[in-house]
Amino acid sequence: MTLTFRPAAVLLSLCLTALAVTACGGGPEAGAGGSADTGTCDPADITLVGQVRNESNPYEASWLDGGDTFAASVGLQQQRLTYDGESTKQQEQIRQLLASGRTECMVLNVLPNGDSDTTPIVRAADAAGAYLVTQWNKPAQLQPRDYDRWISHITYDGVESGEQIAGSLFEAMGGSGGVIALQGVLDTAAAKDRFAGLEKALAANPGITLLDQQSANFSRAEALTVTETLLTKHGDQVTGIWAANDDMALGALQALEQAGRAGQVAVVGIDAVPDALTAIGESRMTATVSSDGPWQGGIGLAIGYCVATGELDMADVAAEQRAFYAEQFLITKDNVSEFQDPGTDPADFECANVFNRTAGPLA
Amino acid sequence: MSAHPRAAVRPAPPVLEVRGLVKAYPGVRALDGVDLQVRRNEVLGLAGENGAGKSTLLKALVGLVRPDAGEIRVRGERVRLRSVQDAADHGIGMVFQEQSLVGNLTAAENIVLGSEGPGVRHGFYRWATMRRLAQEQLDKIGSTIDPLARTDSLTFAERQMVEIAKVLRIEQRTHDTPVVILDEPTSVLEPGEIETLFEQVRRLREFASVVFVSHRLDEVLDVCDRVYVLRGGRAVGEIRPAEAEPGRLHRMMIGSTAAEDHYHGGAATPVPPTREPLLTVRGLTGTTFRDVDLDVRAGEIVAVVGVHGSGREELCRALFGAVATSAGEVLLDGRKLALTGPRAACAAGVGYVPAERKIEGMVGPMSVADNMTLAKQGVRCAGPVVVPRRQAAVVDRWISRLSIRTPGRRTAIGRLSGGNQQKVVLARWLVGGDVRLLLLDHPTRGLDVGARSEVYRLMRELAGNGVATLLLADSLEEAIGMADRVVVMSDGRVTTEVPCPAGGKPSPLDLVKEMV
Amino acid sequence: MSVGAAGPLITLVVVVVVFAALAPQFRTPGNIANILDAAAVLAVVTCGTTFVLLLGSIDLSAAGVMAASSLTVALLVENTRNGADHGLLGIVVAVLLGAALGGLSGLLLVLLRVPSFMTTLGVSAVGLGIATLLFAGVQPGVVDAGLRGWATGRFLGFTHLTWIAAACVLVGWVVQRHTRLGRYAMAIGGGEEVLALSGVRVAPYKVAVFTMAGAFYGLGAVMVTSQLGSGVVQAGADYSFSAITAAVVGGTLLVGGRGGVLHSTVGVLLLTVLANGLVLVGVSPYVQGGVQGLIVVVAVAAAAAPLRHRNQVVK
Amino acid sequence: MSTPAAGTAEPSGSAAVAAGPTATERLTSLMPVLALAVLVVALAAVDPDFLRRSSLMAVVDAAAPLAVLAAGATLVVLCGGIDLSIAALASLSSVLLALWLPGLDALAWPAVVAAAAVAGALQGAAHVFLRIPSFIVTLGGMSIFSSIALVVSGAATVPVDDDTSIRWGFTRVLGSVPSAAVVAVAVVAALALLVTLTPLDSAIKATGYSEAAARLAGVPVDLVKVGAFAVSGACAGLAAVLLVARTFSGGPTLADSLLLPAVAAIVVGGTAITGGHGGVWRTLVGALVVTLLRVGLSTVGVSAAYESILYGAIIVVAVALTLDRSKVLVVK
Repeated sequence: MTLTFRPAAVLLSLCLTALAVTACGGGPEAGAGGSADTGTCDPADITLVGQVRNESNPYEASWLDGGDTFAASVGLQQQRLTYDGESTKQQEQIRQLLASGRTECMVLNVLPNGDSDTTPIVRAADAAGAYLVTQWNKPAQLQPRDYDRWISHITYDGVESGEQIAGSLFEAMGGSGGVIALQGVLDTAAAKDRFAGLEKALAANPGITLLDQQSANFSRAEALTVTETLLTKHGDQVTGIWAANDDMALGALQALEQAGRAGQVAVVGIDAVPDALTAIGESRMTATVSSDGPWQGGIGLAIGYCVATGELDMADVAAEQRAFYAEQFLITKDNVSEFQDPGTDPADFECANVFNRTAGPLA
Repeated sequence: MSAHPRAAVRPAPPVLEVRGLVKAYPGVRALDGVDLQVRRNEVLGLAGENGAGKSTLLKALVGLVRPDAGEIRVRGERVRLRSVQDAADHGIGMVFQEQSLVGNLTAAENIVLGSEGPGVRHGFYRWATMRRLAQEQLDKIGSTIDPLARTDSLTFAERQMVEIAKVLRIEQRTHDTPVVILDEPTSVLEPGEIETLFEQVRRLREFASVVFVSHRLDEVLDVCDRVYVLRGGRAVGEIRPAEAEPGRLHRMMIGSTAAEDHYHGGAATPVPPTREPLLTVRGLTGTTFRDVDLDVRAGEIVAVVGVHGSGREELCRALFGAVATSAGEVLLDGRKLALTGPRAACAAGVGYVPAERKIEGMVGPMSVADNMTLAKQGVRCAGPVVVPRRQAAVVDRWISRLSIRTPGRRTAIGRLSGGNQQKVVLARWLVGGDVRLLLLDHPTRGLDVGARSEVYRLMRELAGNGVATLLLADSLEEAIGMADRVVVMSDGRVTTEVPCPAGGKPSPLDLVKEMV
Repeated sequence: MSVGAAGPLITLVVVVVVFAALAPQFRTPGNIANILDAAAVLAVVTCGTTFVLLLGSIDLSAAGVMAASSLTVALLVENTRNGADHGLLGIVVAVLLGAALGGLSGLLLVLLRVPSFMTTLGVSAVGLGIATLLFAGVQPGVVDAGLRGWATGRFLGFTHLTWIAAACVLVGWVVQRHTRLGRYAMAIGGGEEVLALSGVRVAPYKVAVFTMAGAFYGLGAVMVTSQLGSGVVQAGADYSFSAITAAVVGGTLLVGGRGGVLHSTVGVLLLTVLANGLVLVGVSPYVQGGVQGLIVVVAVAAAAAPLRHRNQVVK
Repeated sequence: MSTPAAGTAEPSGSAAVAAGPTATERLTSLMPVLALAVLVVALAAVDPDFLRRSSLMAVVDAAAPLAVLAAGATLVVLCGGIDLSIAALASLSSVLLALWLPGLDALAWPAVVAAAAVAGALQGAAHVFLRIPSFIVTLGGMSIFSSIALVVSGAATVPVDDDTSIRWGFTRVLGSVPSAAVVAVAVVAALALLVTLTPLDSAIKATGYSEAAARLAGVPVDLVKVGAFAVSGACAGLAAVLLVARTFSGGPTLADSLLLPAVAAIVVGGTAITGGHGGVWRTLVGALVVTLLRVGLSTVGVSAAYESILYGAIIVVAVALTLDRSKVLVVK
């Protein structure tokens, strides 16, 4: 008995020793949420971190590239982090990063996996004193103004974009017909807001009926199968497909092509990924809404950098700039050429201009 | 012993010769300079206890073990055998004790497995050729098995035929008399099947040399032309069955003067027939047995005999709750025994030693101690908590009481020899001190003479202490020798009951008549 | 097909009849073609997984292998990212890459003696890494008309993908039934030690089976790429578990040596029909997964029920 | 019977009363710890800051929910089965906890753990009594739990406004030790004591190594298995409590991604996936190794693509090192 137990005993004692040794090493060194809103960091001491789900989707990859562009413009490097769409992994990464000690001059530009992930990220960053900008997802009641280091939350007005593309869709359909809707990951504000926009548009267009709505989890492959099945179910009644992002819209386009109905059904999406812009240029797709990945990747770091170096005084940041909708544009065949070459404008990242694209405070 | 008819065959030059073979394991010299010769078209017997070096020798002959010294010559030529394939190339093949067939393949595939030859072209099977190849082999031994039947749908005896047919494929490689090794081929066969096997062996002799390994002296003497006796890693003697008498052979095997009839080791006190039965079975019906009535009194050993398919194994398992029953009832000491599962049976004081020791009897990687206390956890606990000291005390006591040879109680049981493993499995039911009925399914299967005697002595001792025993014996002799009564089952029913008092034992032939 | 396949087949028939009764759209010829098209990729992937399961091993590498192969084929045929236009050669390379990654799982299994559960999980991660490297931030869209035609073109009313899948199942069945590789895979699952005693070296066959499985995944990835019109890292995201589920539901047991390609294909059809039918019948998307899980458990339980006995070992 | 342990390779000279594990076996059983140490050293070599107390504590903290999740499932694996539902069950538990916290307050988390235990036991019962392989039962359970979680949450995150009653799951004790780590160690210790101090030890091992033999020795195999699944469920529930405490919300897919890391933690710890051999302590080490790979690699600056490749390679090597092959005859 005693012998078989030995490895276990060794492990236990190792664990306990590790806990004890590290526990005796002094108090917490992470200054908990000081009152210093504006930083005084030497630009060279600043660490820039960009975190998105993965590098295997074009939109998020372009986001990190935008961050790199900004970092290079101030002579720094961006640490690129990805978490494979795993909430737990995202939080672990953030906590691990904040435990490295160099937090006072750290700037984080984070895309939270879901609304629920924003709370722990914000609390951890605030406690460690790192500057944080979040984008897209946050619970409604959680406000940056209640925190010292959470500078800003940037998002696009999902209701508006959902409504805008629905408008184009209905126009392309000639004001009447049947629509199927492909929803995003149901557990995200983006998916819900965009769908709310569609519902708003539907209410204003009695000639259009919503035949069906299914979630395809923002995924191209899932959208393909769901669309195929829904096309069978509703047959020729379907004259329009509303997708909550471009990836799903592209999946739906494939399904239409495979069903031999390409060109007969109007398709819209959101995000303005390159493939979608090409499709719009070729009139295969009707409309999308721009969400500017490279700009998002740069602007979060820029805002944080400006505040951390003191170039931007937190006192000058208005309440409505701490949680705002960024400008977005409806892209159709008419204006698609203006968006085909994505890139960043260095002027956008000047400390005086960082809030230039504000379209309005978060509702 | 009458003169053996085949003893007259003129000795042929050796097809296989072993000289001074040595193989040492740490602490054990398994082969200590073995010499032997196998001649053309003869049946050579190998007899010896487990541990005498039989299995190591066989493994060396088929390339599974590399000897440390000595040489193996095939048709006069010295060879090094590195694998089963190597041995087959030299015309040596073995029918393994645990059957080596793949159940989910057809008989034909098993027969040609590893040497498909023209049966496979460019990686593709040519089923017609495969079938023909297999049929040729089966024809040689006069078997009528369908070559395309799935192997696991065949009976054990049929599978053994398939296996012999498979081994004979080595002829294709050597175009000369092959050597076929049969390792304990009879250990799980029923009497009728054994007779068929012997006919096969005699037939094989026409075109092959056979090495026949068995721990049953009567068999070895019955079927072999010559017998080598192995002891302590050496061939200690060569015997011609014509001159042999079992007593002498037995003495050669164990190297001492043991009682000639080892079944009658202890003085069995007859159990008075008036004593109330401890186990009463009435109208018990399961999938393979019907309407079984059976009584076993305390202190009595009752053997159940029957051919394959008689339903006796299932009956034994049913009494332990391991297979379901559909009707009837079982009383233990007048109280109804719930046949809901092994657990209920254990709690009522029933113990079961399964035939498949390695799979069902013991947990190989677990220690001797844990195997021994597996069924009666109470002996090592104080309340719900395990007390290692208690376990050690109990286990050590039984290790010495049953003279279990083990490096220690914490040694994995899988490392012990078969006999010692079986003693641990038996001890499992004894440690609690509450066992009242023992169901022993082939408790001596695969054990050597010495280990058998010890198991027999233990059974008698337990019976003397009032334990009722239901025995499914390995052979009729064992059943008759050990039992106070023999119950004969046929086709799932109890057909007759034969009393076996010491001094008035029936002969095996009497029983065989009842069985078929 | 043996009696063992009857259970899942009956379940499939029952499910089809139920859906046909509940939803008129279900029984249209268009929907049948649709179901077969939707089942195509899973059928090909399951072919590969089936052979690994026959060995008694398990394969969780489809996700990563398919990701790597998908990006590879998208970058080698005519595409929107680079000037490559290797056509069929690109497809062959992608399948070979799949085979290589599959072979790697097998080699790790036999050389390091690490259980396939872990080697395939590791290889899957490696495949995803390779795919991410190849992706490099810009999605490669497939321009190659031939490859695009796989998904869009039709023959006798069924998409080319459906026919490719049917061919794969046929090839899989022939391999399983009539080649040494297939029969030895069966035998390894039935009794690996026996093969060794018969002088057969099992390691090369194991590696070969994993390699073949990888090739099937590679082909599956090419099919997905054709469907999606671009190389996608998530091409194989859920296929590992779906393929195992399909195989087991169809009667290819995890213990090895039982079942086969045809059994597994029945499982694939069962899963696909369920997914299709539940949407057509209008079951809420939240509940669909649960209903599918429940039916799978019930189907397996029903198939196992007649074979139950008391002392049976179920892992 | 003249030769002891005849015909086997057992050294008969060492006939001590209690011949225990050999030196090699001991070394193998310490391998997980060595692997952990090597990994820490390697990461520290890349980024010396990694050795800071706060960094190490963050790893320990991150590993805690994973360790709790995997510890329960280890029992199922030891019995020879597998539990693929733990992650989905943890997600469901997180939703239930978030929903019940306002009403039940301090009773919410015990209620959730109990509910998860019942869910686990149900799967165990289905496995044992319907004779369905555990792989399939828990695969089905995985999708069923996910569905229930989506339905009861309305497919949305359920925020936790007042987390006072579960704050113990995400705080620091003794200065800077994460409470979650203490919980994890306590859970593992409790399970280990429960197993080693009672006959469960040999019952579980016997079931895992040889179910048939265990059953015929009267071991309550069915009960042991159902119990193992119940414990596995309870641990999933407790892991959910830790996750909710640090996420301040429950989500229907919150813990889904922890399934494969949890299985990896069990195997890297040296527990045989075929059952019988291993232990819960090993899983604790395994969880630390897996967490280092999941989080450590990226935070020391390995890029996403290479992180994935390294993860795959290291995990295979780690298993190759920690697996005690003497106890596993055929590797499938």
